Amino acid sequence: MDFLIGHYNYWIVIILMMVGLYTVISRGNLIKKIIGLNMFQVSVFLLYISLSTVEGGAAPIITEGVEIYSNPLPHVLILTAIVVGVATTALALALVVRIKESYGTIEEDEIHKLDQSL
Amino acid sequence: MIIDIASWILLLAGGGLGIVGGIGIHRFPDFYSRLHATGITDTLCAMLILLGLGLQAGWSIAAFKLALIFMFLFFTTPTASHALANAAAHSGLKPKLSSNDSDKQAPHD
Amino acid sequence: MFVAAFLAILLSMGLALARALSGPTTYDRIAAVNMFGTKTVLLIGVLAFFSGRTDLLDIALVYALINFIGVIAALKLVTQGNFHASHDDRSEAKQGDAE
Amino acid sequence: MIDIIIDITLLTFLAITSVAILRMSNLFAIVMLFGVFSLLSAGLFVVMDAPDVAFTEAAVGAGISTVLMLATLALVKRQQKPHYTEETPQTHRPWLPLLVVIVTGSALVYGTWDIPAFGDPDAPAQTHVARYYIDNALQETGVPNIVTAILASYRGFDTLGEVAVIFTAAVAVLLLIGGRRPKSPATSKDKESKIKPNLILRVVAKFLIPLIILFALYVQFHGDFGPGGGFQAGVIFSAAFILYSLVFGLDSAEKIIPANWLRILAALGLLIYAGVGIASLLLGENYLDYTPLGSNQIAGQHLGILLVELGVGITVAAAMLILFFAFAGRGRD
Repeated sequence: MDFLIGHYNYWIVIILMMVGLYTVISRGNLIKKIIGLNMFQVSVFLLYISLSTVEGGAAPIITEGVEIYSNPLPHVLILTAIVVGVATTALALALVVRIKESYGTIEEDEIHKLDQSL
Repeated sequence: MIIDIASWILLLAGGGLGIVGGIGIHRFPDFYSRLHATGITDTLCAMLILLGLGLQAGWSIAAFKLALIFMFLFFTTPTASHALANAAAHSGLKPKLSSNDSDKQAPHD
Repeated sequence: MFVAAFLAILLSMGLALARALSGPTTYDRIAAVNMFGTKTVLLIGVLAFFSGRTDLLDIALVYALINFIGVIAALKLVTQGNFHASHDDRSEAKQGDAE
Repeated sequence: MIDIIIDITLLTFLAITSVAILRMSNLFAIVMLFGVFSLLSAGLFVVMDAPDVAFTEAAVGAGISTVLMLATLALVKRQQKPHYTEETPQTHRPWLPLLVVIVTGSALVYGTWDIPAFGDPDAPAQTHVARYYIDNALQETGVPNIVTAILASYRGFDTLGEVAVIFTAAVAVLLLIGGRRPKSPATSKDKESKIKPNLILRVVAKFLIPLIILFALYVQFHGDFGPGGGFQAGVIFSAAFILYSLVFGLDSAEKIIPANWLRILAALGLLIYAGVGIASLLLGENYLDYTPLGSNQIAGQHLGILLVELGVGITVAAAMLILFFAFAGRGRD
């Protein structure tokens, strides 16, 4: 039981990661692919934060009378990664908008067909 | 002590209302009745829980922040419900009036 | 006593999530997501007092605000079909939506 | 015990949501569910004692990225039938991807057997550099929020890079879809006044926006002592203007903050950050070592962190607004 509880986080992270990966490689819609990438990204965030947690620990803000803090380093890495993630997602979405404008579709297979017919 | 009990009662009442709203949004037959279930219970549930927490906080910065959250929720939840209902009504979504009306009127999905 | 509040909030979150997953109309989903957001705010609020770290209330505050913006944005897309609000587009989008 | 229950429940919700997103074909519903997904993950960050991360995820995931995705949907569905109502049926064969995913997933699950249990205080991740930060951050920088201390001081170089990435992404989005400015502001203004905007929404928005901006400033300058900092404040600040633009129309929002100001501001924030580094170079220390900026180490670090966070906040706020305006203004002509 302890093993189960102690590793539940990681297993869910792996499930999310795999669902994200599956969305990216199996779905043809470009927006859905981007959402899949984002799910993958969030699962990595969760993995980092899970690793940073310490049992009985507090948030890493120094306060009187608190001895155990969770690990602040992954927090820093993930905090910046989230904001960078949204910026890069926006870039991907902008590319989708441009693809839509030039091809008239955001389905991967239709884009391939259009490419081949040129 | 009395404050503690009062705050527990408020928390419990808020939680109970939350469940009621949850059941409402899950079980009611059409969008407007569902909105009715959530829109109303949500606001009161949030208010009761925040009040309960406020009693725990006493006069402190935490109580001030709770008051702010309270105020935001107090304004935003009904506004969002109103805007939603407004948008749904304008888009032609009809309330389900009798039981043999199906969900086919939904303009989306 | 916090435990009871937690469980109640989690339960109603689950019910709202079920509606967001199944919701036949778009508006159902938006309403469910809005309710889910409110419940998240409450969950974090209760958590802040449960763990005695009232700093966490800041996060609940952000949620209360951002959730509203998300709902308004979703509504705007559904009713107007674009984000720059000009009248012609609105009527056109409505016709499109009615199909 | 109860936090474990919350943790497990939220994680389960998260897994359910992700599978639902995978199976669903209505793009609009997917984006709404992705909003729920971010809310849930942010809730989890709170449960796992990472308030700063939760803060950022709350503001970014539930706010900005949902809004950007909705804006993209609005652009993508134009011309044809509304694209967010239907997705073309799947033509790929799902078996090969499924096999790949199952094999990879099993390998990863096998790997978890060696990971120390969740919350183990003796895990390798807790015993090395993290100890140093927790023990020394307050003495060396005078900032109680260790996350801010690491973000702005110990790992200042890394953060500079991240801010540069955000700036670059904003520039790239502008290059891709930033063009096509409105041609006739007069007519569009007439049109806008014709729309009957929701009165209640307008009043509530007018009341909320100053509070959001005030709160953003609080988050910006309170970041040394509590959860918060430049990244979060920047996002919240931009959220205020996004709300304004959603309720009152894009044109009126662009009147308040003209697009070229935003570009200047985005560059300015990055320049402030880099400038602090150069100032410390000129004062005879390493790049981004703030000690010589003040009379003693604590004062110098404090000033440096404050300036750097300010730079981050300005760039992030401007970049997010640039992104939003680029998406919202696309196709307006």
